[in-house]
Amino acid sequence: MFDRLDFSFQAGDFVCLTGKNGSGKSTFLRFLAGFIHPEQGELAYRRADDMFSEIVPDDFLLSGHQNGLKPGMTLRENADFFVRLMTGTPASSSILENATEIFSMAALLDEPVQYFSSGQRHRAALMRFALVDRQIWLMDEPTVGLDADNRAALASLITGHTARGGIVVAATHDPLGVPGVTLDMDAFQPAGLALEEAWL
Amino acid sequence: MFDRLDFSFQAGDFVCLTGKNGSGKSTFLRFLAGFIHPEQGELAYRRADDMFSEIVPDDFLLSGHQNGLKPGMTLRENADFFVRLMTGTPASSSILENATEIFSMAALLDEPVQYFSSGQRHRAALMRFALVDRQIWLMDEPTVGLDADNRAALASLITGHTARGGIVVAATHDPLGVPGVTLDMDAFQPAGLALEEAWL
Amino acid sequence: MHRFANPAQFNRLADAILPWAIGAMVLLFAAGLYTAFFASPPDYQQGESVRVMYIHAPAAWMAMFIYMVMAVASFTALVWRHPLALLAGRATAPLGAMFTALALLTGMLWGKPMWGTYWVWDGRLTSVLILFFLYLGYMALWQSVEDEEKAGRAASILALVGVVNIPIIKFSVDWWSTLHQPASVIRLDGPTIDGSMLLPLLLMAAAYQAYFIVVFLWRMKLEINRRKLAVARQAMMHAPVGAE
Amino acid sequence: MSAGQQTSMVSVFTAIVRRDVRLAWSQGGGSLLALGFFLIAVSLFPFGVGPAPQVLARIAPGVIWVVALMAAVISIDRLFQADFEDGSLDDLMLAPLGTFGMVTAKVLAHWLSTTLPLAIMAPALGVLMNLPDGAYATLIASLLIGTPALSLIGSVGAALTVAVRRGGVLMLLLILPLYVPTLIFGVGAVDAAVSLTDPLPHLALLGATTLIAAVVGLFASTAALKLAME
Amino acid sequence: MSAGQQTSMVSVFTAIVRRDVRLAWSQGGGSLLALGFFLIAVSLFPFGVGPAPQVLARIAPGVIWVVALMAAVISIDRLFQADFEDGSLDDLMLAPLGTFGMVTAKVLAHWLSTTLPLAIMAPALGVLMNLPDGAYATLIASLLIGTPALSLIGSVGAALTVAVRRGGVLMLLLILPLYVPTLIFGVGAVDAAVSLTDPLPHLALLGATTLIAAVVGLFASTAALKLAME
Ligand code: HEM
Ligand SMILES: Nc1ncnc2c1ncn2[C@@H]1O[C@H](COP(=O)(O)OP(=O)(O)OP(=O)(O)O)[C@@H](O)[C@H]1O
Ligand SMILES: Nc1ncnc2c1ncn2[C@@H]1O[C@H](COP(=O)(O)OP(=O)(O)OP(=O)(O)O)[C@@H](O)[C@H]1O
Ligand SMILES: [Mg+2]
Ligand SMILES: [Mg+2]
Repeated sequence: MFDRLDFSFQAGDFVCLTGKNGSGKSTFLRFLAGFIHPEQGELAYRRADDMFSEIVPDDFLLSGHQNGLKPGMTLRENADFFVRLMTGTPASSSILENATEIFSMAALLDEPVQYFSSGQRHRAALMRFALVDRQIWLMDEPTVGLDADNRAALASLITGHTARGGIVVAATHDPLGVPGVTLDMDAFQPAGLALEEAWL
Repeated sequence: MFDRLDFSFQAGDFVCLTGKNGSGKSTFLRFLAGFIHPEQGELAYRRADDMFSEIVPDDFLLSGHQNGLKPGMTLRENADFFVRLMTGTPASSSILENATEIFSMAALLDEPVQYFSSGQRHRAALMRFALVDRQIWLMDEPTVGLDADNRAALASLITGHTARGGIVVAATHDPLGVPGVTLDMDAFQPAGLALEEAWL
Repeated sequence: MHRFANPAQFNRLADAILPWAIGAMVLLFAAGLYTAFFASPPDYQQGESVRVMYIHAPAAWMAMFIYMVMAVASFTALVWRHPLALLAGRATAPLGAMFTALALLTGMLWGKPMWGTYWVWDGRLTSVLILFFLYLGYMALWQSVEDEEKAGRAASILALVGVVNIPIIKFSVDWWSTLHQPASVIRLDGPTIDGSMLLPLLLMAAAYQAYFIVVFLWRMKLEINRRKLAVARQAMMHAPVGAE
Repeated sequence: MSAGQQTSMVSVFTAIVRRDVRLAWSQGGGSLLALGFFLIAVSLFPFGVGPAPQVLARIAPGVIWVVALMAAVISIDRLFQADFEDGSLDDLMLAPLGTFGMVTAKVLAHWLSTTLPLAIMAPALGVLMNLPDGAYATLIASLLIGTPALSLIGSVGAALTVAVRRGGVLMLLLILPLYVPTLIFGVGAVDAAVSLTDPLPHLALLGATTLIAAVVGLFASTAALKLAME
Repeated sequence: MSAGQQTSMVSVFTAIVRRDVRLAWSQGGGSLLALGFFLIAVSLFPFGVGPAPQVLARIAPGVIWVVALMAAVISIDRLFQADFEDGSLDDLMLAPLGTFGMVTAKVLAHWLSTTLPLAIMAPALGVLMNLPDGAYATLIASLLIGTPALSLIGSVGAALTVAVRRGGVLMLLLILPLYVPTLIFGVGAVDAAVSLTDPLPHLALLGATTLIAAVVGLFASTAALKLAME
């Protein structure tokens, strides 16, 4: 899909993917998460113990265009299942409390998600980053539909994570107000060309 | 749903709905479009001939959280159907050309919509405002997923419409860069209370 | 093996084979149809209607054979991600469906004089019907997934799961004692059929094979061109503004 | 002015019908699959019931009608839902044609694209199920007269469940009981033909059912749809 | 460390099973509707075929099995699709359990929540269809042994069509042919019980089919699912 894409991230990086519509930001995030396999080239990952290894899904959290919430369940039930799914243990109440506070969701905790407005849903989806401890966060357009207060909350969540040595890769059209590297997807060879060579 | 909501728009207005997540912007737009009926109060509409009348759906165009495009059809087919649906005549090529130019969609015109990225889809949905001539435009978060160039295109589209005497009501968290009235939904009574009064 | 991964190579190979295959097909059909309808004796039991067999039995063999070709292509596509293998599966499926339909139709037409009914729910007949459905499902899956590559791989998985059906067709007559007669040509202890009937049967089988090869190569070339076109279109769509 | 208005409504109507027929037959559309379901589900019965030709012949009209009904219901479940999910239902309802006309156009398109082909395909399944020779004409006639009712009644269920996730199966529950009269008269006609009596009274009743379904179905669907969009 | 890892995998597995069972039985979930479909569709047959008791008894095992199979297929069509549409399938696949374990958990949940209740409800429908007294035990046994195969084979279809709009009906087309062996052996067992012969050989073959379905089904579903997510 991409040609001549050669880069590396390291602990503490905040990478902001920018680029025109259709430049491949979403595709790139799904590629990082291991859903899409590269046609050529490889993705390597160096652990703390200095060994290169393949990507291990345990180290990622991804929030995409969909929010991954079950409309019929309350926010609390959704969050609890998410934690169980990712760690095998139930969500401790302190973690849950902390996560709800960030995007001020406390009042909505026991409401079924189907009654949320679009922004509330999106905030509920972003709570995952505070619920589970993973090193690499992949965020696709995290600011969509957020009001000003919540954008600020998002920015400080990201800053906190990178300060602790986490990596955040976010595709966005809105400046997040977090200092970091910007990767402009427009600069890379567009999709389809790698394939073309083999076929034409 | 809302209490103490009393306002009027008139030709040439650009109304920007702002407010926290869940303050009722989307609901209000659907209410204006006639999908939701008020529990009390009424919505009146004064035509050029100075007669009050009920809302006629012919005067609205709405773009919501979904984009209303058929993924299997090309953009041209989608646009053509939209024009036929709204006017009963096929889309003239000059109108189609003009509409594609605004959001620079010309290269995508004969591609099936399913291959579009999220921003491209959203732009395709916004094309409707240039395809059909209606006075009142209702836009729910029109900037979502648009890159900088296309936000500017959107702003000039809106400015042009209000200059011709159209009305634009847009719910958004991003400033659009278009001068107009701002209606802050947070200032109104929150949801649920109108109902409550009747029951207590 | 990766020599054929290159579509251009494959096209050249196909162009080399095609004239020979077409010639063989014409000759074999001429000889097969002549011996089947004029130069072979009527059966002492079935009379003239035995001639349906020369159309029917080889068609039934082809139906199973092509499914195996499709399964092998699918396996190759899934395991080695061989791009042409996907197209090969796609090219064979309609042919397989066609031969299956031919076997079903001729069988039904034959069934009326032989068994007194067009259709019975005999093990052999029903498993061929299932084979037909599998072909349809394979093609429907190719049609309905948006991304070509994905569609092909999904259809390949289905094709492999469906392989379970092939032994059922082959051995159903032995497992269930039913109306349909057991194999008399393709069996371990050699054919048990009279030579005068065996010859047209084998000629027709060879003619079907030649037909399969010809149409298969044509369809492959078609698929390759279609694919090229799609890739070119995609490339154009994604070309950066002002790059050319 | 009024005449011009009129013409344009007709072309909006045909635009909707043509779009829906096209979508139904295009990649991933429902018609081909409904036909496939019809074919496969009927051919499962001999596996279940056993191959005895006289038993098959006895149950053939019933099985063909019941499965046709299921194929119709399965394909109609997304009559409005697909448009609801991608947001185009909003547009359809804001169009100058109005909700009632739009619903009529969509039901007509469903009948043309899906239930009518079921009727046309039925004879082939009659052969599979050993239907007696004399009954084919009546089978087709009964399906031609009865299938519009399947689309019409189905549209009520589709409209009622449009805002519900997994509407499809909920709709089955709402709709299948309403299909019973159509089923009884339809099978009655074919059975009459099988037993060499006059199928006409059954066909007349079937036609009446379809007419009632047309009136009640279109209004009920329109009302249900408006409700769902609130 | 390794033991701790182990426990946590088991609890992830049970978390998925419990969630899916809960969703299946909650508002808008599929289980209740599959049961409703089973009930209504079977009760349509007396209308279609006519009420003659001996005809009904003759076709009862077949009809019950065929409709159970359709109910299973209709309810399994959204096994992965619902999660795919709302994005939670991404999370499920990024979970430490891995795709194979996740698929196994979801198939198990489907069997527990939907196809197992079908087996339990079948005797009631046997009464509606005049099933002879001696056949009830075998009916239940055959459904208990055969229904896991329905969930397993169905999951392949669900995974293959996950990224397809209107997957439901396409899935029917892919899956119904693969259900045939299960159907034949299942009905064979009940028929044997009705005709007072030994149903055990049929049940043994049915069990073998289920085992093959377990192996082939889980691997094929996993592969198909990974593909769909690309
Ligand atoms: C729709 C109905 C029918 C179907 C689906 C069908 C299917 C098949 C199949 C799959 C074979 C290949 C067998 C093998 O290689 O093991 C076959 C061969 C054959 N069939 Fe049929 N058949 C049908 C009807 C009939 C009828 C009515 C007759 C005549 C009574 C018949 C006579 C034969 C004969 C003679 C062969 C060649 C057997 C051999 O030499 O291997 N079939 N058929
Ligand atoms: N279908 C529904 N049923 C009940 N309540 C709903 C429904 N949809 C929305 N609400 C509630 O109505 C309120 C207003 O929702 P609305 O979607 O209009 O908000 P919004 O201003 O558009 O928010 P956002 O900025 O997040 O898009 C919210 O509190 C929400 O919980
Ligand atoms: N399923 C698909 N099949 C084929 N092409 C696709 C598919 N999905 C996306 N594309 C193409 O890949 C390109 C990259 O899409 P992607 O969604 O990654 O863009 P993006 O940078 O996220 O854009 P946006 O800002 O609009 O979200 C687009 O040009 C799009 O047309
Ligand atoms: Mg994107
Ligand atoms: Mg909103």
